[in-house]
Amino acid sequence: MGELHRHPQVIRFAAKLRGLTLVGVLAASSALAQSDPGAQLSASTSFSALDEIGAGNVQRLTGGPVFATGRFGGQAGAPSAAGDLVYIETGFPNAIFALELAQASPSVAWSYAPEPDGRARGLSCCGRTEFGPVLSGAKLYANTLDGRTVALDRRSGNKFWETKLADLSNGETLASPPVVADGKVLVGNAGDEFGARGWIAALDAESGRILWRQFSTGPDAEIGIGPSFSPFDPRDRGTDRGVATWPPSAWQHGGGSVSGRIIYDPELRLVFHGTGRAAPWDAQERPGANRWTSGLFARDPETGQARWFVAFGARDPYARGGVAQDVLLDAPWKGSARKLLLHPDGNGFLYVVDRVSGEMLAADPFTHTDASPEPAGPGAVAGPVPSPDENVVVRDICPAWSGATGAGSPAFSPRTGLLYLPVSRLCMDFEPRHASYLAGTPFIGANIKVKPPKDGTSGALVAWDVQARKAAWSMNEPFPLAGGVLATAGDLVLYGTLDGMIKARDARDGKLLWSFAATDGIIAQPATFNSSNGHQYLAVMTGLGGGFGIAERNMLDPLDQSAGLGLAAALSRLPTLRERSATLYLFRLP
Amino acid sequence: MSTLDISSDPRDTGLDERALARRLADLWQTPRGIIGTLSSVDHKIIGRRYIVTAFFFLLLGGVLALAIRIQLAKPENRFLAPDLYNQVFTVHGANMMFLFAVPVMEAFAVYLVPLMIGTRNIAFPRLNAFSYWIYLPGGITLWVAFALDMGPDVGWFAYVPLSGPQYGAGKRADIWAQMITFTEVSALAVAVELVVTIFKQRAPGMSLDKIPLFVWSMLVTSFLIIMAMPAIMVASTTLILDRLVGTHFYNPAEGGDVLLWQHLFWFFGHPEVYIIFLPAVGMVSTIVSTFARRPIFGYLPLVLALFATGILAFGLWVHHMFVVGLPRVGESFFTASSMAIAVPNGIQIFCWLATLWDGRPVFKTPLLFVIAFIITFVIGGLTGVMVASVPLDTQVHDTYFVVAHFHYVLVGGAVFPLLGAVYYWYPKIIGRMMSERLGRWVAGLVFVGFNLTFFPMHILGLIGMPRRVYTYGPEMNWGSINLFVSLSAAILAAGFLLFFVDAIRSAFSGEPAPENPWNAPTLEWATSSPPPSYNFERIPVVSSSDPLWETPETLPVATGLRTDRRELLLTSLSEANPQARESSPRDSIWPFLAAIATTVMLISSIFSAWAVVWGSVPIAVTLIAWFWPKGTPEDAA
Amino acid sequence: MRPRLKALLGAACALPGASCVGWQSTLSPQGPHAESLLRLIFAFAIVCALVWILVVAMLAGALMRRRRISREPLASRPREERRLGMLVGAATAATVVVITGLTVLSFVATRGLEASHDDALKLRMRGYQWWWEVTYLDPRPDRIFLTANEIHVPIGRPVEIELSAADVIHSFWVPSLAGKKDLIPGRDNAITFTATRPGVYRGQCAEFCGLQHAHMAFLVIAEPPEAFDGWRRAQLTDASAQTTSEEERGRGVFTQKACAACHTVRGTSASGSLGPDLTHVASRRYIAAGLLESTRGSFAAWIADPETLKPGSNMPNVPLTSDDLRDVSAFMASLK
Amino acid sequence: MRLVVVMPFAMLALAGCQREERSLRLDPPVEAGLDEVRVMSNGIGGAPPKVYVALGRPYENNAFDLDQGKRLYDWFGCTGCHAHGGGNTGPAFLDGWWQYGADPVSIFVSIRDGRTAGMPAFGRYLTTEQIWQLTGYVQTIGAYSAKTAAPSRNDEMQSRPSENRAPATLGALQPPSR
Amino acid sequence: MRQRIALDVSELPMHGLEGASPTWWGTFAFMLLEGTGFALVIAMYLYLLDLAPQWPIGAEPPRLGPGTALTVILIASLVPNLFISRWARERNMRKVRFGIVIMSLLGIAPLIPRAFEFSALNTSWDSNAYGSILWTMLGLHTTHIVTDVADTIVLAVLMFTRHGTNLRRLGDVQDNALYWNFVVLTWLPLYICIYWIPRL
Repeated sequence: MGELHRHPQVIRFAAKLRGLTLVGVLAASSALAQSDPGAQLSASTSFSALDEIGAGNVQRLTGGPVFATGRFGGQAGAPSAAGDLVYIETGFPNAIFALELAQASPSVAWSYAPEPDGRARGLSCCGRTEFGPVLSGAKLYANTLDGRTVALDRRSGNKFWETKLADLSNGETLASPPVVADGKVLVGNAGDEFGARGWIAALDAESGRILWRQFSTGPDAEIGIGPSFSPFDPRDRGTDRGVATWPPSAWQHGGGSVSGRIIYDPELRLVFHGTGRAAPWDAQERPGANRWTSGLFARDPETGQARWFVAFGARDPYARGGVAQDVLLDAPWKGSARKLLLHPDGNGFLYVVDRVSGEMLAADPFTHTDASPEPAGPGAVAGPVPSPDENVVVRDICPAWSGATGAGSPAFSPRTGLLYLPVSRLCMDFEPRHASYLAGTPFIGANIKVKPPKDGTSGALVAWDVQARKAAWSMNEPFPLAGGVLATAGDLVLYGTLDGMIKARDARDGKLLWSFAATDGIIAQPATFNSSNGHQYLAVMTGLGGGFGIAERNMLDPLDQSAGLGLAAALSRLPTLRERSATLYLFRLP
Repeated sequence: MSTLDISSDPRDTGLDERALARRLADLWQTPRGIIGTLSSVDHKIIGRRYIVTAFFFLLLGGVLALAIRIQLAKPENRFLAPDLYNQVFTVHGANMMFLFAVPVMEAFAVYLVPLMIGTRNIAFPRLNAFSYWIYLPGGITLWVAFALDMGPDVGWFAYVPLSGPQYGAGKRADIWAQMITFTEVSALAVAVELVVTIFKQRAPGMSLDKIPLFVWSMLVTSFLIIMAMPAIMVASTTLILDRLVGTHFYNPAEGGDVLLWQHLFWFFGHPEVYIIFLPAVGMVSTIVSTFARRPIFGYLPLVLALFATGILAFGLWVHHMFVVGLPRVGESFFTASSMAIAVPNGIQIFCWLATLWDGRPVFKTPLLFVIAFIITFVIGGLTGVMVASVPLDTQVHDTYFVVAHFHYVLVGGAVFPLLGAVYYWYPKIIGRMMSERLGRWVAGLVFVGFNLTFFPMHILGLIGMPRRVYTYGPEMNWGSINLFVSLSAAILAAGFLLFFVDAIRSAFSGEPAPENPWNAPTLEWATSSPPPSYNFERIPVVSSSDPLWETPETLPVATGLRTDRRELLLTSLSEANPQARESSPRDSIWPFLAAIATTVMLISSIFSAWAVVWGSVPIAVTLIAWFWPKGTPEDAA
Repeated sequence: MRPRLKALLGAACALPGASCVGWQSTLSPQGPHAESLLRLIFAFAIVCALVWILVVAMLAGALMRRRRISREPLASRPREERRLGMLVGAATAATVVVITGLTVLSFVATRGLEASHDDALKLRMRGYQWWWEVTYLDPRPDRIFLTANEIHVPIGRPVEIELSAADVIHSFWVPSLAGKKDLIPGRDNAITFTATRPGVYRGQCAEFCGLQHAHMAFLVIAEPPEAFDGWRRAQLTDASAQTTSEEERGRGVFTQKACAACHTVRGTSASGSLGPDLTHVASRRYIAAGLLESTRGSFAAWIADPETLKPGSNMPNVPLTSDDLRDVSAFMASLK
Repeated sequence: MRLVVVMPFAMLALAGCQREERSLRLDPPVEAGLDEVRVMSNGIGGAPPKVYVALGRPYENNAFDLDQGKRLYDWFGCTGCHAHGGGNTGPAFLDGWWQYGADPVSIFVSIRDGRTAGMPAFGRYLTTEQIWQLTGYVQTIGAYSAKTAAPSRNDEMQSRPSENRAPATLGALQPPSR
Repeated sequence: MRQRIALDVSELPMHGLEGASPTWWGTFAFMLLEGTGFALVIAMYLYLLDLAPQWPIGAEPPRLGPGTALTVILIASLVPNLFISRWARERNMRKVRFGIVIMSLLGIAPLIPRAFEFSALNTSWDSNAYGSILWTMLGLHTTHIVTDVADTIVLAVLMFTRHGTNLRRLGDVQDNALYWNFVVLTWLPLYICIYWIPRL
């Protein structure tokens, strides 16, 4: 049982919360919480059906910080609410809080501190740093950076079970939330930058026993490729391509971590998950197609056997194929209704895939990019992608390694048919270097300087018309959008920025309707839920961290332009922090 | 203009020779004492210092050569550790090229050219003093650094990136680059002086077709220096900037290029070896003409050959880079130009042979060295033609074949004529004869020792021994030839030692030398040995290219120069018609102090880039004081 | 080679005890490139020797001539002058002809070497400070493998080697097979040659590259195509299993100590790529870039104290107990 | 007057010897002695080995050892976490605010035994001499005044002024707002 | 050897101007020397330009302002430079004194825009090879201007002292004017390389 903490934080806003109770219905609020299995399909679309706060009255929102977690560090996880409790999990050291917002001042019903292993902090590099919590039935599931998945009782915080999954000595960590699918908890690892071999594992929701674990590189047996595997691209139908497309024994430290979003489609009974970039980032050290990294798997949740695989971006010469947040969508495509999967990739292309057969339907750039979509849309045979020479700087590569879009989840609004993408427009100078693999130490193999694009701003919110395959509108932002986007039935698009602004835009034309200045950068996705008094609440977690916030969090020195893999210098204009700990902000209509 | 009114007639017309000599001696004499010697501007004193210092560096360099031969005498030898060996062969190379070869040739020119063209001092004599005082600290810096385990260890041409910021740890490559700056500044200064002296201060009547061949060769060499040295100055400066200030000229990652260094260095590198060779050509022409007892055959072809060599020298630097992977067509052009330069050399050899054929050779020591030169240099020239072919060069480049080649053309081609020139001009410079008997032994030992040492190196190169290896395995079968080479090196060393003994002994106990011991035709033999501080009582007038053979007893002279200030005659460029009685600056301590200021600036700029800024203040001060007129009679116009 | 050339070769090597027919010698060619270069060298050498003899003869003649009358230096004798002028002119013309001939000969030889081949065996040699990393390239990535300081080539088939330098300039030179080509940082060079006779040919770095430039050798082992394919298949496999307990303990020491941080032995957890790939080190004839023959004793000596055998080498003195040393050298010797 | 000429060379003499010496081999007993670091209980500071002091603090002022330290910094992937001194997941060295202090013993122990805050232990992968070379080099990264023996830039992408061009941090120095 | 008088040169002038003065020839020799140096630096610039995938490397082309201002000043300074040379030949001491002061000022004037030029280059000398060669070219020419201006100033001071009224000083003024033409001449190709070639 994690020890109970009483937190003396004084909550200025508490006075306003009189008689607040939470109504259980969490109609698909945060992208991460899949409390209501029925809304599974629309969970990945980050669309909330609540429409009390709408384009008309959003200007009158009031609220502010209600709870400071006291944990310094990046806060990428959004709050999730169920029953009358709101659950928060901070970044490292991954403390979990359950808050009762019912009384006058919100109090901590219970909290749980998993005492993580210090080594993990050194292994938390530059990808996603979200850990949960995820509510399912009576249980709450959460991951910790040092590689454990823990299940707690939603009401009391008592621990049901805890399973150690990632091996820190190999550089493996967990950096994405678990996903509950049909009685199983699916967990993917992180650690591309340390040469850790990517895997996805399934635990039994009741006992935490490991049911199966499938890897991203290696022989077919370890990847779950068997008779039922029928990729759409004929070239992927060979045997042991996870070994044949690598130099001898290079696949053993080949990366391909599963730190993007894992989605379960109950209708097709398929689990979809992306695989991260290949290691090392110097493509000359890993000649070949480096299967199954930088792609998308569809697997059977029972056995983990792969059903199909599609590759995004061949050989990934500039290491942009990292984390991705896919969106499932059932929509008409060229006349016939198809089950789609939208994959906004780090190389700046939005791939549309038929999630039944794994056929690549479209690949269109949603921002300025110099990458080739490879495979360039359906049927095009891709030539060998030239990998840059070692020890020579290649300049002005757009988008940078941090990706055109990355850890932040996009949102799709069925009312407007637009996909709202949080975009980062940074460019980089990239010098591939020889990298020698040493377990538990970085295995990157590149010198990188990141810089804003020559013309204009470093970030944007792009509203992408899925059917017309072009951007409806695009609003520029001074800094990259690191956090997720939330769309609501009230025709609002809500997101937080690195310089601490919470913004709401009109879903139709993108006009800025309301903004609120928080005291710390935001890399989490906003969440919305109905409270017991029937009012809709907007919840946002602040706490700069993750890839873009590393400069602030680790006090990096921008004089070294390669600090923070180049991001310290690129974002040196970020305002310095005033608030030191991750804080929950709540807003409601007066 | 106001002329200084002096009671007695200042001109030298009416004076008899002894009175004139006494008056000129007081005027031109270098004052006694430390300050006097430090501020001397007499080209003969500075020339002598240069020669002695250069030969001292030759001695030091020779000791290093012996150390190399001892280390390579047998396989897996432990006489020199690898780090020390790298320093030894780098300092041997850099010392021989920068501190001995170029300075000694210029030293002979500084001493002899004013005498051979019949003038009283070199142009810009204070710049001449400055050039020596900059050359000396350059040498001291290199050898003191070597003594402090800081000697450069990157080869005499210091290829980047080994000499670059990442792989050239410590200050060793900086010492190399700064030593280059010292020696190049002094070489450029002397080159400018020689050009102006030869253009403007020739004796009346010495038109272009009457200039002695040694003076022609020094003129072409000076132009080579003026056009080639800036390349090494740019190269060494950009290398120091890369190492100390973080520029990226030679960083392939940030747009620089490693071959840029090789192009810059060899654009200077090849003219450099002709800067060393052409003066030797001048010496050989002089010695052959004197000891064949007839004017040189083919004066015009020889002069044109000098110019052809000078021009072609700038067109073939890429033959040092045939194996770096340049496009084939570029390399073919440079094969053709490298082959073409053999033609002027051929013309020179044939003209000398024709002179000897038609003359009546007198077998004195200088001629013995010339004979040794012809036999040895032709081998070097021919191996040069061999390495000029691209495919052939891919087999022999950077092997001991090339080591043999450049020793044949440098030692054979320049040091043999230099030794002959020492024996030839020693009586004029020191006033005493060197011994003929020892001279023959030196010539014999050096010739035999040299060929026994360096000819087997051709074989070593062909059987696969690369350059600059501090040791080799017993399984390579190079042991026996290397032992043979090391033993023969002892003979060569003995020869040089005997030469030094003869030179030093003759300075004290050699028989006094008459004005013209060899009955040579050129003007420097028309004055006493050693010449007085003012060279000639009266400036000679010339009417033939061999004046002393034209009028053996009497010397036509010009009168009218003043005796109350240092005066010499300026003549026109082509016909040498008298134009003005220009004054020659007096002694001054400022060149020495300016050299000290420059030395302090250059050495401390290795340790901090700001030294260049604050270091230039004392230099400016000393230069201003140097040029500020002192109101002496010489300043009147 | 024509008998006359062989005789000349013998003569040229008549120096005491010198054996020219070494394994790293321009004078004992084992491939078409080296043979054509040797022919070129001999052609040039003969022509140059003749020219030299002529010049020395003229010199001797000029010095030994009996003079009839002695006369004043400046007495002009126009007839002799003109005759001498003609002689010098002829000699210069002859020089021009010889030079042009040699230049043409050189161009012809260059073109001969130029022919490129498409069915060439493709390798990449990367020069490090003081050893050679060899990568056998292949369109299929899993047939690409790394070895060090030793190249096996099938006889009769051209070999094209991509040359790239990792730190300073080195130079790839196997005199018995072809001329040298530099490895330049920031530039991609390539060299092509063919071995016609099976044998072991030694090459050495020919561009000064620092402290251990002298010990940066490599071997080219030319063998029949079948032997070559067998060797290549063997190199692709992971490290062979350890048979004795000593080798097993040695494997443990290797993976636990600092060795694994720099060296890769495929099949074990050691996967550092800072030093040479040791997966099949015992199959190589020499270790430490041509310094020691690869016997178990050499392994022990080299591991115990590399800085004494090759001072300045980047291989550190890893402190080992004597048992560890014995076990590791056993393990090394087992990596056939 | 001669004195003026001799003075710079004498000064050169004293500094030159120790700074430029290439000590390529360390006797095993000395190497073992160099491992006996007596560190304080909190892992910060402590007494350097007696041999280190006896040898005249060799790894702080020798150009060859500092250069080897820079090579090892690049070879063993320190740039992955510390970049070129600006930091990434690991702390920055450039700003001079070091959690465990900048004296050699702390750095040596950090490298050899690792730190709980996330620094892996390299004691297994590096020999003692290599760790001392790395220690000497890391000290020069943020130095305020450049050592004469400090290494120069690498032939790679330019990311910050090299160690011989200190002070590396030009901006005003604010303490971290932790 | 016995001497025979064959020529009397006592009527010759004690100092010749232009072609007849060694310093004039010395100036030419130094101009050849430094000209070769500048030519090599420009050759380096073109070599690096030819090698780079895009030029300028990682930077915007330099701002034209300060550089063009400096070029205008330098070219303008050629006119008084011509006059002072003629006045010196005509031995008109008063005009030469006036001219040398003007030339000193016109020597210092370009240093002002030059100070701004370094920041207008939009790159640092240690950012990449492009920045290095640009700063080196500008640095070399700045040294060239500074050394010649110092020379002119010293000469200007000299002209007002007792040593001023001397034919030799007029020769020096002419040599200095000759050298100033060379300083301006070497700037033109540098100006084109630094400011216009990146814009091609």
